[in-house]
Amino acid sequence: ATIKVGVIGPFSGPFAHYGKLYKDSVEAYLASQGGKFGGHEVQVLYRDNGGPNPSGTRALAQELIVKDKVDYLGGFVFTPNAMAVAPLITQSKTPTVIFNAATSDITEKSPYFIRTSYTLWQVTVPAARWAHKQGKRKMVTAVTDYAPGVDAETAFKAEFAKLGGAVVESIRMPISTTDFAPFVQRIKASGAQGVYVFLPGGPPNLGFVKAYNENGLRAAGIDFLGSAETDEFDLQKFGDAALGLTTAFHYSAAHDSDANRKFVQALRGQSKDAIANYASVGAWDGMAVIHKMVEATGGKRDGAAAIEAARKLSWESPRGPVSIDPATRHVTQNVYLRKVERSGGELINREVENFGPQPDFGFRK
Amino acid sequence: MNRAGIERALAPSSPLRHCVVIAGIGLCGLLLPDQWPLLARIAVMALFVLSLDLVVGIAGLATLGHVAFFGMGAYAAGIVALRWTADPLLGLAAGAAAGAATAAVSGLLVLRYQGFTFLMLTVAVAQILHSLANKLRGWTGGDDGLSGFAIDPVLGVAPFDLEGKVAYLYALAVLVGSYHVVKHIVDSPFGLSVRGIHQCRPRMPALGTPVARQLWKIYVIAGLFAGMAGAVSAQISGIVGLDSLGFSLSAEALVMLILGGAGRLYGALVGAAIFMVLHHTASSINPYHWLFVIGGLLMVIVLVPRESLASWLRAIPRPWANGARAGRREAA
Amino acid sequence: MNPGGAPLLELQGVVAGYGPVTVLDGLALAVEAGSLTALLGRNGVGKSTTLKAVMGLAQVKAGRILFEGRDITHCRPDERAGLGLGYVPQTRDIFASLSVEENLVAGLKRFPAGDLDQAYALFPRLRERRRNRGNQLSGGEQQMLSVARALLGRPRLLLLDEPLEGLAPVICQELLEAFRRLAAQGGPTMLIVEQQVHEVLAFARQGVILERGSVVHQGDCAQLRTRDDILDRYLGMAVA
Amino acid sequence: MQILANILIDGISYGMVLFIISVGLSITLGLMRFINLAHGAFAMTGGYLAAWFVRIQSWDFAAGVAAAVVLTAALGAVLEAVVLRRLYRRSELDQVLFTIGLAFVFVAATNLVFGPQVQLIPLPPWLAGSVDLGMRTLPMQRVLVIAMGVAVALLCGLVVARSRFGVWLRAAVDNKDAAAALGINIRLVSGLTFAAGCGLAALGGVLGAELMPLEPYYALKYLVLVLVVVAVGGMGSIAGTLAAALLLGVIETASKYLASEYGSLFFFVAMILVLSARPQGLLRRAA
Amino acid sequence: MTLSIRKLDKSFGGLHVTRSVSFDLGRGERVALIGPNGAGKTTLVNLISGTLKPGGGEVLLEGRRLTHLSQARRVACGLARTFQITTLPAHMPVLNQVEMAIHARLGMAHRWWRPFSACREVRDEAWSILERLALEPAAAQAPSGLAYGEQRLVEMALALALRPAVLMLDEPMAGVPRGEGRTVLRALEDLPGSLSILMIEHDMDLVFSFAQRIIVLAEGRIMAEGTPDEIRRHPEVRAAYLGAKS
Ligand SMILES: Nc1ncnc2c1ncn2[C@@H]1O[C@H](COP(=O)(O)OP(=O)(O)OP(=O)(O)O)[C@@H](O)[C@H]1O
Ligand SMILES: Nc1ncnc2c1ncn2[C@@H]1O[C@H](COP(=O)(O)OP(=O)(O)OP(=O)(O)O)[C@@H](O)[C@H]1O
Ligand SMILES: [Mg+2]
Ligand SMILES: [Mg+2]
Repeated sequence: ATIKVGVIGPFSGPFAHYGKLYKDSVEAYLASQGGKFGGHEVQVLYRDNGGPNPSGTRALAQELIVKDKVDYLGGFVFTPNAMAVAPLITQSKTPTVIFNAATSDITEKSPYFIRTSYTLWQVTVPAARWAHKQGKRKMVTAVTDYAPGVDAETAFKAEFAKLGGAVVESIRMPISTTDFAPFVQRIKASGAQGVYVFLPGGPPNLGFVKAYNENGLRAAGIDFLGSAETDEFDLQKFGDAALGLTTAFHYSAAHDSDANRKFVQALRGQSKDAIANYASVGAWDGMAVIHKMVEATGGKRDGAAAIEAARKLSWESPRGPVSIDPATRHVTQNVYLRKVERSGGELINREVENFGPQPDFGFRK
Repeated sequence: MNRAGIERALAPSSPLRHCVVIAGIGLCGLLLPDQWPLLARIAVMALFVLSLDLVVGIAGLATLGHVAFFGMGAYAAGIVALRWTADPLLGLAAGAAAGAATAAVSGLLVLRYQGFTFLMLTVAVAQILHSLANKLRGWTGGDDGLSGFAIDPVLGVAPFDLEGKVAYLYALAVLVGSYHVVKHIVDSPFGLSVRGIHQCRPRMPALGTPVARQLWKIYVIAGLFAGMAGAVSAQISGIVGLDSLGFSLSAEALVMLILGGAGRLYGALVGAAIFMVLHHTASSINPYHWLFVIGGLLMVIVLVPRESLASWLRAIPRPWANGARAGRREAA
Repeated sequence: MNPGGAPLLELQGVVAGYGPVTVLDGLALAVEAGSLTALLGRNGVGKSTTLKAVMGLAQVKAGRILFEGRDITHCRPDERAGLGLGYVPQTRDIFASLSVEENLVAGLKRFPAGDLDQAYALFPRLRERRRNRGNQLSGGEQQMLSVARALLGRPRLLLLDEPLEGLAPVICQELLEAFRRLAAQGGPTMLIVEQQVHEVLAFARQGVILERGSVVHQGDCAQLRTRDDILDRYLGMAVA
Repeated sequence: MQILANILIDGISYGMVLFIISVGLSITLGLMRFINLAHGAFAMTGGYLAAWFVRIQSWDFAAGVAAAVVLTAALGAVLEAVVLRRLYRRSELDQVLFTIGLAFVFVAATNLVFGPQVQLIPLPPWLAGSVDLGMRTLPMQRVLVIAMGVAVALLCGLVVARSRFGVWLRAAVDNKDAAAALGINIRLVSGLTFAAGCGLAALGGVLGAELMPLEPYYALKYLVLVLVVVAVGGMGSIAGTLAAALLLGVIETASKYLASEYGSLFFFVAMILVLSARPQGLLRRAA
Repeated sequence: MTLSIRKLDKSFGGLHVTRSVSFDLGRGERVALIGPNGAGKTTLVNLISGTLKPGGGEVLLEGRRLTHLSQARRVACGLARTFQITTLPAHMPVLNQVEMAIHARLGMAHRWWRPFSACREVRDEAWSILERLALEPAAAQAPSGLAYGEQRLVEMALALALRPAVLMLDEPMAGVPRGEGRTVLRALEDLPGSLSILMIEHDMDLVFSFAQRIIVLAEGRIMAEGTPDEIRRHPEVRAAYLGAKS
């Protein structure tokens, strides 16, 4: 039988690049498997929810489940969209793989959720530990004022305090901020040794880093520590301004492994401007999980069995060895400390330290 | 033309007839079992755009902040379901009350102004509520959305099902009921005076019409129905996101309204249906090009004379468009 | 007057109106250079529409409009103004957000700003109100401003739509006096629509009566004043 | 004290950025009464053109910016002559609908041609650095924006309030028929003004790109922001727009320094307060 | 005494337009208000009707202070007016406009369930008003398609529909040709004798044939007040307003 997979993401609107990242990656994975999972034809249906839009997402998922009779769902960039489908997939027993949405407790909302991305707790706790190890005792957090930012701030403060450091100021920057100069001035005035930053992708990253440099924070020795701020998607736009920025994150396109090279190559084969970053690797591994679930159920529609199989998975991802935590159904993975460097004219996130496998520290039950 | 003829030409059409037509078309939707979720969303948007028509088309106040009432209604229904009762009708009432209350309070401020100033003030009100909803995470869930509430069966007998049939019928029933009330209001002496204010605001006080009070009333009524739309949306999707207070929902609703024709009520339903179906189709074919489609459509709508584009819509007359034309012919 | 030559303004079988509405139905009319012509008729017969058609503000569906022998049927209003047409609309059409002085400047076309003094000389009241915005003028002041503004463009043909409406009797007399002076000094030819039939018949030389969009009577004013039958039939009044 | 100075410095320089991206709209919306929601699209066009000239074609920065402004103005003039002119007499809602549709098409086309990534306009060395103010530094680019903002405000203010062209323009906006009957060439006046509005939009797109980076959604993203500036400033008043931009810039900056967790709450509260006290905007007398 | 004006005062910026104007209007009295352009006649009507807020002074109707009331409330008290420059709902059929005014008078404007067309009495009254002004053929038309003169008649119809105790007419005949002017005049004459009318008009024939009393306003002050004959002979008025001819 043909296996149907519904992928929901923003394919239009300001976040449409996520849709493209998903699609390139999903298609690349399918192509790498010859279009078949365990001998079954795979058909992927893409649906556009245009951005954070839970009620629309729910209707799309409902349609995919009821009308198109999909066996698996995947995608989801934003937390509320994923939350919106939780009751549906529980009712219809549809295994659903989250490629990105990063709030810890989503997987609690339905036993049919699996997540192949990361959570803010997962990457922030190692970052806080590293900062402490570097001798930092006074840090500032500067996060964009929305749920993931608040997660990042809470995680950093909790871990850093536990280690005996002090977060002297916690700045929340409105999501609509374009002028970062005031925040950067506040960081400078706080007298901290470094700043832990969380920003959503795109223009704010550029704006913040520009302000960070222009207002002399780098010169003053206030170190920058972040997570996805130097994301490959617009890394090249930073120019020299990004050199030396440090981030703790689970994936770098420069990860040195055969699996990663294969992944990057598969993407290139799919589309010449395809980009390997956290979203595309999330989608790639998400498809890998669906692949495994199809094999485990022999292509039959059995959500419970599929999830049962997925709980025990571990495999070699482009980001390194990963496994699914049976309790949280969230991926356990290595987190790396990366530094932006120039290599062959391009900027890359060079992994300089491997913190080893990290669970989702944010999952409370 | 004699008096009776003129009166006939000017007589408003019957609310009941409109409602039967709408309900009839709506029930035909039951034949499309796969599309119920979409149809339910169309019904919700149609209700929202209908309430927008009261403000924009009838009272002549261009607003881009109507979403404030929708969002407040949605959050009210969600919070009520999460904390107090899962009964859908009580939630609906709470949503209506929240929408009306928001309109009542904000109307006191914004209705004192006109035109562009009014427009921007409505934007400000919606943006402020958006900021507050984001800030009050404990109540609203912030940008993770307010979720985790379940809704009891409608009237205790019809549980919301996976296929979305009950959700659709529920939304349709609320839409048709609201349309009936709205149509009555628009064709009443009250509605007439609001339209008078629309067309010639400075003149109305001299006719003994308390402009501020009438506008406030219509604003509150619009808020009530927008709140109901929000509540239904929250109940059938089981989640309320910050997007239900977002600027783009206001803008989209305005586009739908003008697409269908402002000031005629049924235009709101037509506009919402066209827009949503188009969006749905376009995004399952090639979502990347949705903006080309909608952008091009908007421009065409404006450039092509609306008479030829929508003459078939005139089958259902606007209360006096026909009369005026008939009278003209008579005079010529 | 130039007897053998073409009239200054000529309308030939003009059909005009607004959108689907047709108001003028085959109107034919000639205005000689230097003449003072009065256009009379009941409410809604199309007097204003005639002037608007000449100025290019109503839609001409058939027929031709000639100015100094030149076909201007398809010219834009501003081109017509450039050719020497001036227009005082019935609704006055003062620019509400402009000051009195700016309203006058708008009428200047290419002429120097010094010309404004001529307007102030004609209507001293306007000088007192020069800083007022258009919507802060009394009805009569607006009328004065509208006339003054049109005169500043030094038109060869001035179209006046009820210029006396809302003016105090003294001002009416002064204005008509001013028009007479202008005419005597070889000023613009005037085509004037007016409800104050007595005054205008005394003032103009030629009278044209409209009924349902076409001319029903044309003749010398002095003569017309005595034709109670015509005045009564077409204007619903008898001259006492 | 330090923080107060910081608020003023950052606030004024942010306000000037707001002004420079709003002044074009202040002309088309405020003066011409044409609800041009495609303003952002023209600004974006200017920005992309400048990026293309300077980055891809390696032109000199000033030349590239000038060319971008002129080309955008020309594009505006063409669009005005071909379609937009027909919309002046139409209802506000029609104008809203058409120009938002136009903006959508611009967004989609930009996305298609240039992709979703941010476009950068490389700065010349003389603009890349910072000026030392003693207590702190200010990026050179902001200094340029402030200078250009003052220059544009003066120039526009003079043309609109003092010149005969300004009278023609305002007359044409007040009453088209009457203006045409007075011999004012409406097409020319409105065409030139619209083109000027687009040119200024382009200038804003280029100079403001530091804070509002160029990406396809630029055309829609900052719309509310510039509308607020124009509304608070008052329709048709260039000086009002400048005052509003500075006021809102300072308020927004102050809230970032003192209470950033409230997001743009204070920005909109300030707008409500100003508009309830002065419904016609900051610098406009009530009619 | 129906309407009493006590020391009304109004300035626009530095311009003192109404200077301590006082007069009374008796029950059923027909008074004309004349004066040079810009004398402040329209402003005075605006002050009385509540369109403008006075700088000082009082307006009393049947002894009741109206000064603090809104314009709409004053209309409800029986004070109606027309406008010098026509302002009408542009796209509403004339019949509906008249009905709307009647609804407002009867306090029906808040009824929100029964259709506006359902009330037969209102309809009939609207028809009779239109008939009186010879506007029946235009009943289904909206003002945007009417000639200016016809629009003036609609203004009048709306004022009559309010059945006021005091009616203020700001140049009701401007733009109405003599022929139709008679229709208006006749309609005015048909009004109940208890109705007081204050009319601004520049057409002296009309003023002299209509008014029982004339008030002359100049530069914001009452310059003269008296019967038509007195005014006709008043030397100052002749110089400032009537001119040589009359
Ligand atoms: N803008 C318009 N649209 C449609 N019809 C119009 C318009 N303006 C005038 N009309 C119609 O054209 C006819 C003639 O109008 P016009 O203004 O020319 O009359 P008029 O002779 O000037 O009357 P008056 O003495 O009242 O000014 C009227 O019956 C009116 O209904
Ligand atoms: N809003 C305003 N602001 C400033 N001045 C004003 C305003 N309204 C009217 N005026 C001035 O007040 C004076 C009186 O105006 P008003 O309209 O009362 O005159 P009027 O007696 O009705 O004249 P007319 O017979 O010409 O209509 C005029 O000189 C006018 O310029
Ligand atoms: Mg006329
Ligand atoms: Mg007056």
